[in-house]
Amino acid sequence: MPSKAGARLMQGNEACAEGAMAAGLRFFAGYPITPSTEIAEELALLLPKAGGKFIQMEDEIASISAIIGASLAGAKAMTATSGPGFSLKQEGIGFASYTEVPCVIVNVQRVGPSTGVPTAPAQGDVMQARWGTHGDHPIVVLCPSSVAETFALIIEAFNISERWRMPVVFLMDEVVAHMREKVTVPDVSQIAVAERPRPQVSPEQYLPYAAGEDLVPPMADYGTGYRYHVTGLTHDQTGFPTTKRIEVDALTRRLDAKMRMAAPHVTFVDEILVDDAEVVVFAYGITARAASRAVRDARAQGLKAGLIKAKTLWPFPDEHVRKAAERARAIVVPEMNMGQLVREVERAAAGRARVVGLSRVDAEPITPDEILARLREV
Amino acid sequence: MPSKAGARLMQGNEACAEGAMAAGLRFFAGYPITPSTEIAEELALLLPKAGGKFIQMEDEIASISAIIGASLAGAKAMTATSGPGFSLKQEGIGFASYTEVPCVIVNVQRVGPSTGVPTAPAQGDVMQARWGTHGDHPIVVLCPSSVAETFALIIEAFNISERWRMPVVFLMDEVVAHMREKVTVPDVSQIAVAERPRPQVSPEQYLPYAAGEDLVPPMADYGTGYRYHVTGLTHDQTGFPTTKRIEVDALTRRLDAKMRMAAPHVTFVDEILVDDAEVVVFAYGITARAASRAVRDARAQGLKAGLIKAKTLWPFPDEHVRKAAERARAIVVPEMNMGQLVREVERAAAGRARVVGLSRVDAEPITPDEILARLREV
Amino acid sequence: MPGSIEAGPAIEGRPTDNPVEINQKWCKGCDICVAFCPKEVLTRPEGGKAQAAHPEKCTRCGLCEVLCPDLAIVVTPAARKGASPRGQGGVSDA
Amino acid sequence: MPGSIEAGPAIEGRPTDNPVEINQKWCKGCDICVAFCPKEVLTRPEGGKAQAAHPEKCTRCGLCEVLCPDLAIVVTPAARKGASPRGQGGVSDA
Amino acid sequence: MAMPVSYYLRTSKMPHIWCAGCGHGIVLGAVLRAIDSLGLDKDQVCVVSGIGCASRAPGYLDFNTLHTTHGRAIAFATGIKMVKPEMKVIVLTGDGDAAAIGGNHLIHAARRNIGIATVCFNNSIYGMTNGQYSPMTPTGSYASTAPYGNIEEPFDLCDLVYAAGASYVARGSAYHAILLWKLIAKAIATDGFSFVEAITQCPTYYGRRNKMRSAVEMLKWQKEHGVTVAGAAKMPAEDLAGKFRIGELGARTRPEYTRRYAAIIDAAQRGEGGERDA
Amino acid sequence: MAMPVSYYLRTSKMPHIWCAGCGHGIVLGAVLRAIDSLGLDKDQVCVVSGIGCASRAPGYLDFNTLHTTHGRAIAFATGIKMVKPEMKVIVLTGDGDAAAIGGNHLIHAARRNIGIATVCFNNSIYGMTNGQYSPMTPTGSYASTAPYGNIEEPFDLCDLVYAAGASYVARGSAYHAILLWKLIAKAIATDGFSFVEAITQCPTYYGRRNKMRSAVEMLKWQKEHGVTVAGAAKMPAEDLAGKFRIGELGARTRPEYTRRYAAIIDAAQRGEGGERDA
Amino acid sequence: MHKEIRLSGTGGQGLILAGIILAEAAVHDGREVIETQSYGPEARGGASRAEVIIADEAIDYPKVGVADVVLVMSQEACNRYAAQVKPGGLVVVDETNVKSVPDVAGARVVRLPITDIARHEVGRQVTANMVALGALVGIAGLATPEAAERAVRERVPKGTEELNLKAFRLGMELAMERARERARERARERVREASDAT
Amino acid sequence: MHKEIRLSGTGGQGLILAGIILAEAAVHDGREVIETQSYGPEARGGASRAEVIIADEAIDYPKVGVADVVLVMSQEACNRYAAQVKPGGLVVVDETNVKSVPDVAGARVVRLPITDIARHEVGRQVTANMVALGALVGIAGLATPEAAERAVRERVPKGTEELNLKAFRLGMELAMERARERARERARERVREASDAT
Ligand SMILES: Cc1ncc(C[n+]2csc(CCOP(=O)(O)OP(=O)(O)O)c2C)c(N)n1
Ligand SMILES: Cc1ncc(C[n+]2csc(CCOP(=O)(O)OP(=O)(O)O)c2C)c(N)n1
Ligand code: SF4
Ligand code: SF4
Ligand code: SF4
Ligand code: SF4
Ligand code: SF4
Ligand code: SF4
Ligand SMILES: [Mg+2]
Ligand SMILES: [Mg+2]
Repeated sequence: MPSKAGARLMQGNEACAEGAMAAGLRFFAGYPITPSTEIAEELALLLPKAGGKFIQMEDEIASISAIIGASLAGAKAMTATSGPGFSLKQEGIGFASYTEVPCVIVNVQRVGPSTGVPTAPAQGDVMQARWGTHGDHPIVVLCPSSVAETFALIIEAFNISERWRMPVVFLMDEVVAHMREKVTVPDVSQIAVAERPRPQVSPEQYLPYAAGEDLVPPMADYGTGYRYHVTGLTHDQTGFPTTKRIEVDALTRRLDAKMRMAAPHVTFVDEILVDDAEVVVFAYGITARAASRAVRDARAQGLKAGLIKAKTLWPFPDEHVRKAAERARAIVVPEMNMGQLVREVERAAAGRARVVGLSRVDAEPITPDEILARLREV
Repeated sequence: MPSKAGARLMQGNEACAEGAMAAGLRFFAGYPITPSTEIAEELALLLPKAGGKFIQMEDEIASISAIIGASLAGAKAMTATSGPGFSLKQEGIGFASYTEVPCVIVNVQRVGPSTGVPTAPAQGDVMQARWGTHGDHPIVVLCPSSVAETFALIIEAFNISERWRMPVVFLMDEVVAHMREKVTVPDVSQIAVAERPRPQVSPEQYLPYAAGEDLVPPMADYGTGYRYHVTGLTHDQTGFPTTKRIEVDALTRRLDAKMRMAAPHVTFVDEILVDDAEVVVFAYGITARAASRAVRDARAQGLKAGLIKAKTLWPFPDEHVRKAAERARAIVVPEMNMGQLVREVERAAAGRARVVGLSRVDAEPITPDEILARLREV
Repeated sequence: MPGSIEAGPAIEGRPTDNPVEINQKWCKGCDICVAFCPKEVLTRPEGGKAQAAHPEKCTRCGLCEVLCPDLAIVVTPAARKGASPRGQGGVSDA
Repeated sequence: MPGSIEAGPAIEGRPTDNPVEINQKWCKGCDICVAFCPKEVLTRPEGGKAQAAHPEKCTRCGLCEVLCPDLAIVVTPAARKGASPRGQGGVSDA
Repeated sequence: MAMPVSYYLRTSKMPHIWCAGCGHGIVLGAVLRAIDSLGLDKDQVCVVSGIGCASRAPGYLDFNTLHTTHGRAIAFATGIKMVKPEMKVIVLTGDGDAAAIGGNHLIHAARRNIGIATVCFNNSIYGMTNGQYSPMTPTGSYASTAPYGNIEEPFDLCDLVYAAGASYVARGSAYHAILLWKLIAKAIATDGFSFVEAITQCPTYYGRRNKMRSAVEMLKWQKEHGVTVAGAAKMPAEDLAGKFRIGELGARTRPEYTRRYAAIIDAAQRGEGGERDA
Repeated sequence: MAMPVSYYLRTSKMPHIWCAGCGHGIVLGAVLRAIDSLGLDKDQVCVVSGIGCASRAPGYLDFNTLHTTHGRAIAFATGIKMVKPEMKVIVLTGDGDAAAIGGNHLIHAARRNIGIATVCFNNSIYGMTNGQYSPMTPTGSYASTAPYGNIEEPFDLCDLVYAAGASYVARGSAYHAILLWKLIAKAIATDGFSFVEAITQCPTYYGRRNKMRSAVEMLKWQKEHGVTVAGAAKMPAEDLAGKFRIGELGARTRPEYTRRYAAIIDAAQRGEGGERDA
Repeated sequence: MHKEIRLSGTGGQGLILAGIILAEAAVHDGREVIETQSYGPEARGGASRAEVIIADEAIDYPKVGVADVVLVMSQEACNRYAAQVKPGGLVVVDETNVKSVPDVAGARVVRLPITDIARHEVGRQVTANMVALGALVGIAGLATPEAAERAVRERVPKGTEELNLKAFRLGMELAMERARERARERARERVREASDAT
Repeated sequence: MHKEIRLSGTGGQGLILAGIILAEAAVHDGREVIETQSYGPEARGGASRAEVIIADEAIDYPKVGVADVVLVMSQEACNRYAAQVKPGGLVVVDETNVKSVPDVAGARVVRLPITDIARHEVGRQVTANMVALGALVGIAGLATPEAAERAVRERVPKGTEELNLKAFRLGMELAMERARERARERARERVREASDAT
């Protein structure tokens, strides 16, 4: 039950909730935390209207657990939180990743670590989103930079999660979450919604973790006659625990390969004026908005600047960076943290271009002027 | 009350416990988890003998919380866990980091993600150890590769933690944790033990988060007349919450600068035959043992190989890699994961040398032969 | 010490001419003291802070002090030792 | 349905000549059945699995079945319908 | 209907991993007999567990089964029950899983009175991790992390869960296996949150460290120390010390959570309530 | 001794951030008067909180103060009390902090009976995050996440904590401020885990959404709905519906945890016990 | 069109709602728009701020720096924000609450008795935000009156629509009045200049 | 010296303790040593394995691949590990539990009634690990008897020292006996060879 089509003023968090509904969300479990609460509040209102379920759990761990359970029971499921809660959800995210249960985890970033400044923006959880849980766990992380993009991208988050059976982290920041912008809600018929692959075989023939060519095993809903087992222990194709070397190896490597298979389909990057650029900005989230202005201003001043705006942060878009590094003199990476994705840009650039970070950590967004100044320096 | 001086057979986990006692540990809170439990079991026995306290908490979150409280009350404090518990402790680690409360967190790595193979070794938490909590939080991560090194390095962990007022992650792996080796316990008088800087001023003059030249603020124990405030909110020099831009900025930047200041003192790297090496192995933990044999064997076969053995994983020893990359043709990074620190090696090498990973994820340690083969290939 | 719990504290030896001191910087104007003072000692102008408009009526019962959420009120007990009537208001044991 | 809770299940219609079937693959030799069989029907050789050494003494009380931690025992009830005496052993209501 | 226990087992996974004499198997048998006596459809039963020896149970059961993270089974189960209220959702858990790390989820599920039946395999120890004390280890007992004897007092878990709001709480033991089966059947039939504490034995870790050398000895201990509710009511308090009460310890009727939620959906779909700022 | 409340305040930090009419300030006053009436040495008092409006209290208090992570105050406090058993360790917490995310630490501290006095500022709502329902929100009330009315039932927190093992539990309210102060003083004086639930008002979020327009109105509600234990004992059950009991709801003597630990240290240092495989 | 607007005052004055309505009006007008705000518990009772950018083309950077239009409804807000206005910009001051206005060289300052009007002419002080909104729309032409009225109607709490519309219209009128005054003044000035020139 | 030793059997046979004692004896002998083991709940009742490396120089890689000395105390362990022995290496087989030994070309196989001796000569089957240890020390000279006895005394549960030492010594004697037999056999062989040669 997506909301009415047409242009509307929406808050970022509202767009997240509305977009999720449009993607088919039917279960939300959460625990309030600034600056993400409006997502839960909105869904408490919207879900029952669509016959979906909302529950406020006793904490974030319970919330991530509940959405995994709900997803196994067949519902598209989501939770939303901010830094401290995201830290608490890490164990659960690992479980979802390892058992390949689709679900979406929204993290609206605020100033951290710890309690930090709950109401102020930052981009400090970018590495955590990739590496926060223990063990090898490929994961997709998406990051919108406007309200309209939030609406559209959260739908992609669900589609990826369902299509590829993996948790998707939706990384917002406080500015995008709380600002209001015009969103043109498309007609339902215009919204492409993916469903998880479900088994085409009889229960007797069903091997819950046997994957086909796309490396994604079909997934049965609990209660539909496929009585199978799901465990966070290392498991074989039947879903039961194994400690056999070959099977332990196979599971980790399949998950890794599945991510590489998915990568082209889940990588959303906008390149703006990059082709002939001497200096390139790599930016994401709210910072990409400032970067876009900075690039425009630079061009106006005769400096050939370009912008790589990453909407997919993980898997990291190595190729885009590598190609840009081959032509450009330098890549500037403005971030509202002490330098996180800049490390990845450095790695991907592999010495081909100078890579220069630009950190702002005073609880205010980076301005176009700051980026412009750095562009002129390098 | 360190144990008797002299040669003894010790298990890795036992060495961790005994070393911690030698470093002055007086409080341990934990929650059992394989393969770390022997650390707790040993300390349940040893601590009361030394007048220290052991408590088994209701979960890992309570454990990290309790050790932070204990540290604020003046005791050297530690917890120990493995992957799933380490994920749960992330929020608390961020608190300790932001409030600069010394404590040591041991994580004995096992196969992950999720429950994985609890009794089998892996090195999959290396990135998590650095990035696991939300927000910018510089952190020291140490990693031993033998039982004797465990004993010595856990003492360094405490010394760093106390000296620099920061949580230190002590990253073991199941092999090192469970194997037994000869450890020559030094005489107490030979063990250098650091204490946290304590205030030299009167309570009236005490500014709990005002740092001197070393960027480390002196720390008063609760109950000693310095009635001060500690909060996980962003705080100013007085320790009270602030949202002022300049102060928010100052705190994050001081913590970052403190880490850079500490780096030379906390970076332990052994370079073995690196000077003239054409191919270099970068390894850590149990894998470094196999690498050391592989390098010896390679040399015996006429291949000029060398080893960078990192005992400090974070801050990442960029310089060692950079220098090696300048001379060597290639750097091989064997890891019991899908390629984690190899990314850092790539970044630090910045295209100067080829960087080649070697992943093993079948719950068995990498063998010298596998490394040797890779050395011969590159 | 538990004895003192029963008795309630007695703040002695302070001047008695102004029984109800209201810290104007701390008062947020919530009207609680105004509403619950049994003697209608207190008032508050629209948008302003609480005032002891009728100090002469004050019995120093201390109710306003314990009920002020901003810890803005100090009631000076009568000079007579041990005469603090706190704990006898409607709230003491209800 | 709650009715059946009260009565205990009656497994009917199976042959009655071998009252106690012990799944040798599942039995781990814990001795519980041996120790608690009220009729000393069962034995276990040192290091081995449980055996129904004296099936003729068996009353089909079902105790060994419910107490076997390895779910290795099936007691075949007497053919008479509803005659399952389960729930009347020492453990039913103690 | 009455099927043999093996009808509910994934027999190809048997024998199970539990030690010889481990009481968990007895409790599991009681769970299966309870399910059988209720005549439930296997497809409509979902069994969820956390981590621990007890929590290995679902792997052997021919239902929809989920082996989650340590302590969180009830939270996972909550998601399942919300989405599929028509399913019977059963949580099998250990004393550590349920009462230590999972204590909060336990009391909140009880408070919400969500229709989940929880059976806690209480062996007074963390079996899976080789014998540390748990919140259910008796004071004075030894454990690998209580080398000087345990100084903590255990919960009365049934009292706690009832105080939290559960519809039904009961205690049985491995020795009192038939009673246990009946209690579990009642729990599963309850329309609301229900909880059965099953006292059971871990000869390997608890027994060995506490001078009970065999499973048989431990079952005898249960036999001697379990007192029915009725019996306990007649006993003087001092005789009850060291004993445990078995039977139904609490039962009441309160609206079940997913039913309440269904009413919200009805209202919302009728367009009632749901002001953004009500 | 009797000092003005301001003696215990960091007056330079005042006025506090709480909204006009917020009951948290009244409860805080009761805490300070309790401390005062016990004549405690400020240096030997440690006040620990979690996150929430209530949990902002320690910042204003001239003791050793610690503002931790959400829900974990009692666990942090446990570490402090273990290391410094001679200190008075007091936890100030909200209903969300203590009963939602922190519920497990609460019941385990009660079970261990560690000498920590906990005061829960129960305003039936998450104030700090702008008014979502909490585990203490009455059924049927509105909250930002309960736009159709709350379908959950709240805990009886005192019963729960007592069932978990606390030495002392009591309930007061902001309106019953003097009683509250006395209850808190008793709690702090208790040698073991003690818990006081202080019913208080959040006019900004709870009041506004639930048709209680002012703090004064909310205090009057407390006045009318609080029933003393003695009074409640005399009332028919139906009259008690919707009311809350105030006063001491449970008190008993059990050995305090750090004292028990001290005995272990004695034994260990005498060389008794402590076999690796006892 | 590209206008950056900052509405500032104290918590409780409803400026965030005013900002949202203004932004929504711009959507109705078919324009691009973005609204941001200062937020959270620290803002309780303290300073409050909403920022709106209305433009014909896509807006990249959402934060307002130096604004085209500034509304100040408290002295504190005035001290902080009045001067952050572009040359040629507009500062609307609620003279009920603001006594002194700092130097805003190059910008036009319009003083209006906003809160007074709400209090006395609308009869509810809480509607001051709508009076202010009406004034802004009237003076600076940030939205068409139709779009603005529609946005007011849709966003204010149910049952308060008419009251708020009344406030909004009073604000509009006030602005018109001032505009007329200003036109007269300008005319007078021009006459004066003309006469000076002679 | 650099010897890699693998002790294998089933859980409950005490092989890990045996491995630890052997390693500790090596420490007493002033050697470098490393002991690793298969571990954990999955091993309950199942296969069990301890590996020890004893060397004069620092040991880098701690895992045993193909061993110098292998002890097999169950048929399963024998099937799995007996053949993983170096040419010229030694396989000690508990013939009480192991009925058939696979081909271990190039290595010496010594069959001993280890569990039998524990059961009947020591009187406690659980001491089979100490019998085995004694045999290993006796046959392969992995540690000096003094160091081994000291290690046994220090590591076994209190109160069981004498029993375990008895078992250990019976194992040593068994080994000596075999050694003597072997020497005799060798002598005989040599005589035979010599006579063949003539
Ligand atoms: C987060 C986390 N912490 C700790 C563990 C380790 N762990 C596994 S099972 C267990 C305790 C099991 O005890 P219980 O629930 O009583 O089950 P039992 O094994 O006794 O049946 C622990 C602590 C884990 N797997 N995950
Ligand atoms: C881990 C974590 N989750 C959520 C939050 C957000 N949060 C802050 S305070 C709070 C609830 C506060 O409610 P309560 O304890 O009742 O205190 P009150 O504000 O009502 O006094 C929440 C959910 C947080 N800071 N950290
Ligand atoms: S109760 Fe306190 S804050 Fe409220 S009006 Fe009176 S003095 Fe002011
Ligand atoms: S002390 Fe009592 S009488 Fe006096 S002002 Fe306060 S409430 Fe009124
Ligand atoms: S109770 Fe079961 S497992 Fe134990 S001996 Fe008897 S049949 Fe075997
Ligand atoms: S059914 Fe009863 S009598 Fe027969 S073997 Fe089993 S326990 Fe013994
Ligand atoms: S360790 Fe204990 S609980 Fe676990 S299977 Fe063995 S006997 Fe059972
Ligand atoms: S939001 Fe509620 S609880 Fe928080 S300060 Fe305001 S009134 Fe108090
Ligand atoms: Mg247990
Ligand atoms: Mg609250």
